[in-house]
Amino acid sequence: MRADLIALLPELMLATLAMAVLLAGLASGKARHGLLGAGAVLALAATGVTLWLAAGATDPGAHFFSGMFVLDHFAIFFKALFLLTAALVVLLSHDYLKRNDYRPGEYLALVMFATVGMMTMASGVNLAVIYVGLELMALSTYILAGYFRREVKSHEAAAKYFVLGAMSSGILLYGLSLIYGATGTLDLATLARVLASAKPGPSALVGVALLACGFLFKVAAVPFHVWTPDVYEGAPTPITAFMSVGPKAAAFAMFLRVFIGGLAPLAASWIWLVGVAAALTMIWGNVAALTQDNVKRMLAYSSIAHAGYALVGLVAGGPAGVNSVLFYMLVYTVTNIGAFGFVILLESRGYAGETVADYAGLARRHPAAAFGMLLFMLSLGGIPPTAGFMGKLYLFAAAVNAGYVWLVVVAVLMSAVSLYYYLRIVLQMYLREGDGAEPATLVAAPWTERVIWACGVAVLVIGLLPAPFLAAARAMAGAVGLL
Amino acid sequence: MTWFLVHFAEIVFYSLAAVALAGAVGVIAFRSPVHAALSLLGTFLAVAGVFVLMQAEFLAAVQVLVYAGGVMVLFLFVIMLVKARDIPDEPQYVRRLVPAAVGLGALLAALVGVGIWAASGGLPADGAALRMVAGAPLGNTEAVGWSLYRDYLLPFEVVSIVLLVAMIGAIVMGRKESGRGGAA
Amino acid sequence: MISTAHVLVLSLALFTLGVVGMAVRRNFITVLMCVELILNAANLNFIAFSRQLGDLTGQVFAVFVITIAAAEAAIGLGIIVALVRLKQTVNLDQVNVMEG
Amino acid sequence: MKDLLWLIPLFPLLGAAVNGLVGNRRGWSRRTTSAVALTGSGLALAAALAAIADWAASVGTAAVHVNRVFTWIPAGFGHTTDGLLANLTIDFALRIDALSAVMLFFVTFVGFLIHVYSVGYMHGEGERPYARYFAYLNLFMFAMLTLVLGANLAVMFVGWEGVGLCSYLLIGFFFEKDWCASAGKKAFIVNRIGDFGFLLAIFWTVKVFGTVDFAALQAAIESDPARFAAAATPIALLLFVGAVGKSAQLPLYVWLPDAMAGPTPVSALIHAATMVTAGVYMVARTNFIFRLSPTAMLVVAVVGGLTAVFAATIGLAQNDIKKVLAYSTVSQLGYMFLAAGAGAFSAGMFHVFTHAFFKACLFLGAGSVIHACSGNQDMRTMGGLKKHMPTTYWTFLVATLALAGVPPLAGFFSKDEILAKVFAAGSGDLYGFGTVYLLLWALGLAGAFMTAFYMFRLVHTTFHGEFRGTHEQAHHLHESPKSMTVPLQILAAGSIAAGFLGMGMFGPKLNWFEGLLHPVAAPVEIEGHHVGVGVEWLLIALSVGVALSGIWLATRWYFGPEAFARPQRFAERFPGLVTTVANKYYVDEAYDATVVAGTMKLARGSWEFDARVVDGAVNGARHLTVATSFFSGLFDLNVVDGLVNLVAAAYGWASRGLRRVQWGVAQGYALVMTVGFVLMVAAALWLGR
Repeated sequence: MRADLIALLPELMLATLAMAVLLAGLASGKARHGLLGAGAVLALAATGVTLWLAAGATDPGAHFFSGMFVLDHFAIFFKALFLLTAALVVLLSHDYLKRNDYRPGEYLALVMFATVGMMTMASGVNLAVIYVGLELMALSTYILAGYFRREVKSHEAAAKYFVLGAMSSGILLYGLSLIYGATGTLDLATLARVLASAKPGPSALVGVALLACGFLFKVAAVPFHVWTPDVYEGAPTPITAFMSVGPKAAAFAMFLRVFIGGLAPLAASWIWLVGVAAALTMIWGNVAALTQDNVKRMLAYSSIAHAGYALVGLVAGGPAGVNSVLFYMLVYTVTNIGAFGFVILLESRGYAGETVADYAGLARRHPAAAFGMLLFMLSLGGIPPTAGFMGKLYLFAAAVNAGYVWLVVVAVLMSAVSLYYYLRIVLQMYLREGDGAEPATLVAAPWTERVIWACGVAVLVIGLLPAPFLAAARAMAGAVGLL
Repeated sequence: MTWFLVHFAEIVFYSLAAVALAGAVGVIAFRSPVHAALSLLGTFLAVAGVFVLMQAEFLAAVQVLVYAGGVMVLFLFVIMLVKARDIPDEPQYVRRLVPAAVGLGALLAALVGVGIWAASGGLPADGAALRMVAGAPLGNTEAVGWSLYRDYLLPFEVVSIVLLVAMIGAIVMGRKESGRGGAA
Repeated sequence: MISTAHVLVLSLALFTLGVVGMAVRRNFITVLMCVELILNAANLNFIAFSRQLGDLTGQVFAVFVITIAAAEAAIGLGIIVALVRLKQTVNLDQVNVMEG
Repeated sequence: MKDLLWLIPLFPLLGAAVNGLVGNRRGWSRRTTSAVALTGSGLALAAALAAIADWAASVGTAAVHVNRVFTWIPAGFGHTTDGLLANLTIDFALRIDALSAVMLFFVTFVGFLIHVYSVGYMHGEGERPYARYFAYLNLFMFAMLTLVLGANLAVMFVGWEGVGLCSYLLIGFFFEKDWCASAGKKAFIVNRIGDFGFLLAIFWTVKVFGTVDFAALQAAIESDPARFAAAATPIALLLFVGAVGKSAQLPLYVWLPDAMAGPTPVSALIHAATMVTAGVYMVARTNFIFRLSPTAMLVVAVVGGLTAVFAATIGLAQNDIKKVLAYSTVSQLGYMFLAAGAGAFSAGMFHVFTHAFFKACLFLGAGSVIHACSGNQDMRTMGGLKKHMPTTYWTFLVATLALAGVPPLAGFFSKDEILAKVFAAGSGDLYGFGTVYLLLWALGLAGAFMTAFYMFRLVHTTFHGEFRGTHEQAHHLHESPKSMTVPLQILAAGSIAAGFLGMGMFGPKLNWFEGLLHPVAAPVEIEGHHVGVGVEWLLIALSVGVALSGIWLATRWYFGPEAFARPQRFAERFPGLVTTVANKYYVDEAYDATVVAGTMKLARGSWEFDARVVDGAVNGARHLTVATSFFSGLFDLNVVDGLVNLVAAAYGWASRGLRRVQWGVAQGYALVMTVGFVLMVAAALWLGR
């Protein structure tokens, strides 16, 4: 029992501290943004330290809580990534919440609870654990998407996200029930054993298909991506940043764990489902983004496309594929949070900051910020020497090596297409001068700016000196199996 | 009479299934949300009955308590709160989706049906395991309880956080927004 | 004797009705009820398989599902209440500011 | 210095950063901005010269010297056993050898001169655009130098993408004009098609060889050519796709003429001397892959030869002074690829080298002319500029003679070398494709005739006769400032002198250039074949004769009191031919008429289909709005022309189509997802049957 609790300590810690933040938020009569924000960041940092200690004190191969929970390198990598994401999002939210005058207590607590859910997902090796973690994450994000209750759009985002999310999790659950019926277990290792020992019947296949539908919904892959543009546009921008990286990375963690781990014996069936979905996702996301004038929606389609790229790594499979997905998630996290951070800066004017035209002439007025955005756009487009290039290189190399040349052809072609819309923003910033009539300016938001700087530096450092990060991804993913 | 006794379980099952299905159809067909909610209640109760037939007495109790007792009251409460009946019926956008939705639904049912056909001939195991605690026969409730608190302790704890989040969510979403500042 | 197949057919019917209902009902409250139908269908499966396999896992999992369904309903109804406050409607198809 | 190669691109990068991040914001004076920019490119030149000298002196010109700056991409999958990826390590490494030294020299040299020239040319711009311009120009130098110095395909690709980006930014520099912005877009999209090939080639190389390092690749191939022969063809062809895009060859040449929308110094630097030759450089750099594949070599030669003639014919009838030069550039690039395809990589590179001088000189001269004519680019309203701007005239004439191939100027040596090598390939029956090579040789000769003709047509219409513009323009005519004429003079001197480095026709010993490149880019040997001395002299006489007759015809038609009468009569006699050529064979229009119209029809058809089936759900107003925006998109498409616009329109059409799924109502989304459920379940059942 003691070992169990040590392995679970990071989640326990974060959940407890989240409740503390919640209570502190309720107790402070006047909203204390700075204090609560600092508290949340400190809580996340403390959880990080705890994670480090817990990782040191547990055996990466051991199973806890009746074999349902592991703290292997894979889980540690993702947990660290989630904590980083949550901390960056809390920092991004600080100025934004204050400016829009919304209470920070519940907001921060929900971000932290969602992170607890994501961490549980990354560690679960039993479908029950993964499912409850998923729901914890999902329910927290539904509320966060609708947190700006005076905004019609935020509300609409919550409503749509909730309805479609509930539908997808219902489908996922039905798939789980069929898999349980066919194999008699929810434990991933047992599942793999049972599926390998006998040819599974059609009910297991239907279950896998429905499970894949639910998972693809969470990573926003075609044709289950329909919620993404509306929800991303409507949600408060820091939450959009959060949703586009945190829950997505968590969904990939469970996708890898369940499909490459537990459902490996059925690979022949699901690999084509996922492969075709990946190709469609890349095509759909990139092409639909081309004519998008609202930057948040454009980034939403872009994040659909990026889910497609990451799915390529999942299809490639093997240690190389898993490594490349992990590394890509890291790259994508810093890049996308930076890009959304920039949107937050510009959004400060109330209505501006969402259309491409608002970016006109920014390079002249705010060269440093524009340079940061240039880096993020180049990184999303996969141009060397940014991190995005490195991430794509590894994903595609893994896929070519695994023999999925057709998928890589689609991916490369589509990332070429994608540059068109990323460079539209660059073009606006660097070549247009703005129409002169009340140009969009950036509002002072010191913490947002610091986050952007940090992400910009990270994008360059990962692009130029990826060695330590790759080593981390490699050490995390490959040391032991996924089960 | 003997026929009745021999097939008692089947008769009960078919009756419950009919009620459940009728309730489900009612949910979709009734225009009034109150009728739909009452119809859903019928489904919930019938499903609880099926749970009993499936030797899941504890689940049946939970189903009645949580669904019929909690969720349904919540539904009715909200329906009353928002006075859904007073809201005018505007031209229905979704009506045009009905043929497509029904067609797709039929297709989905057929495909999933094909899938489960092969796996579904199963007859029950003796069921002793469903009421066994640490090797000793007890009741189903004890068995589920043991399993819940021993083997499934972790998801149980996580679910408790889910409930907390739901509480926060209901308060955050439901509270009145009094101008800027959003005081609780 | 009721075989698993019987229950599966019932659950499949409930599942399909739930999925179809989500696409054809405009009232948000009814849509939420359809979600409950889908979850109930999944639970029927779990219980039936649990009996067939003589394995408690299905029943325990169903407990979680019921709990989460209740949580989901609470949040959904909160969203509905806020929706009515903001837009004076419970019709989901009138929540359509964003598109494209 | 040879161990500090990374300093060379670093200087212009710093210049770009200072001007772009600080100067642009603070609104520095033009003087400060130019000082920073010139320091950046000047230091790059100095460092390049020092590095070349050090390399030649300390390790010898036959040696390859590599600087590993740092390990860029470490052994990423080191612990895996997944094939060759296990050992894949990519260094950020720079390499100096004969090939990159040549490029290094003229990129920094010509680049510096064009920086100087720009100081005069851009002085009319506001302070901020001025700083922006020089920041981009310096950034371009950085990217180009990275491309040239890269020791492996990945580093080269960094530069490759960088020059594309800078080219895009600079073409669109005068963004107020719509056509400039759309030209930038066109250049960008066409280049992306090429880059796509390059990137796939890199992946394929990784898969086959497990490395992208040039030295390692060469070693691997030379140790066992037979093993890699099969993979060489696809890799080489994909690389060539990249080269075709970057170097504006058929059928992706369409962007280069439009790219003339940028400032003229940019056309000189990027779209004549350096970036567009990157494709040739890349083929020469990877010649060890190309030479393994006769198919790829033949494709290179045929594409090059056809482009050379095709573009030259279009150049015959253009009236915009920069367009003539642009088509001429496309045509000359074709010659370079023709040489490479005939196995004469060093001859191709030699033409790259000489072409950099005279084509940069021509563009800068044209810029000087445009400057004098207050921005007018139409040759029909020029004339008689000789007496107003003598320096520009004389330097322009020298460069023209060089391009026309008149001995003993630079173009004569390099072009003759190419034609001789192609002839040798033909007569020696290289790869068994002798007939094709002979045909290409004949085409090349015809192209040389046309080159001489259109260049002298240009000189006569612009500089000779009487001025045909308005009085105001005539009043304004003046020689350009020193900062513009001095670079012209230097480049003209280069156009005279550069050829003497490679006098291959007077014996192999005198071909210093080929000797220099031999260790890294040796020509493909044609076994047992040697063109005799007599034949060589005959070839020389033939090409000189062809050039002179082109000049003679142009003079007869466009010079003296009878000027323009003969071409008029010719046009009257063959009206169809002349208008066809003048309209660039209606390539753009043909795309419009056939493909675009077809697409429109299709679009309209699918529109109706959509409207009935899916769109029953969407209300009419929204439908109308989307449709209007769509058709206004199509209208744009008819106004602007060409293949690229077609591609862009197809994407735009698809994009709007896909976005229509996002029609705003949750139930609709639920339905789309249900379609997904059905498809997934059906596919799973089918796959697992």
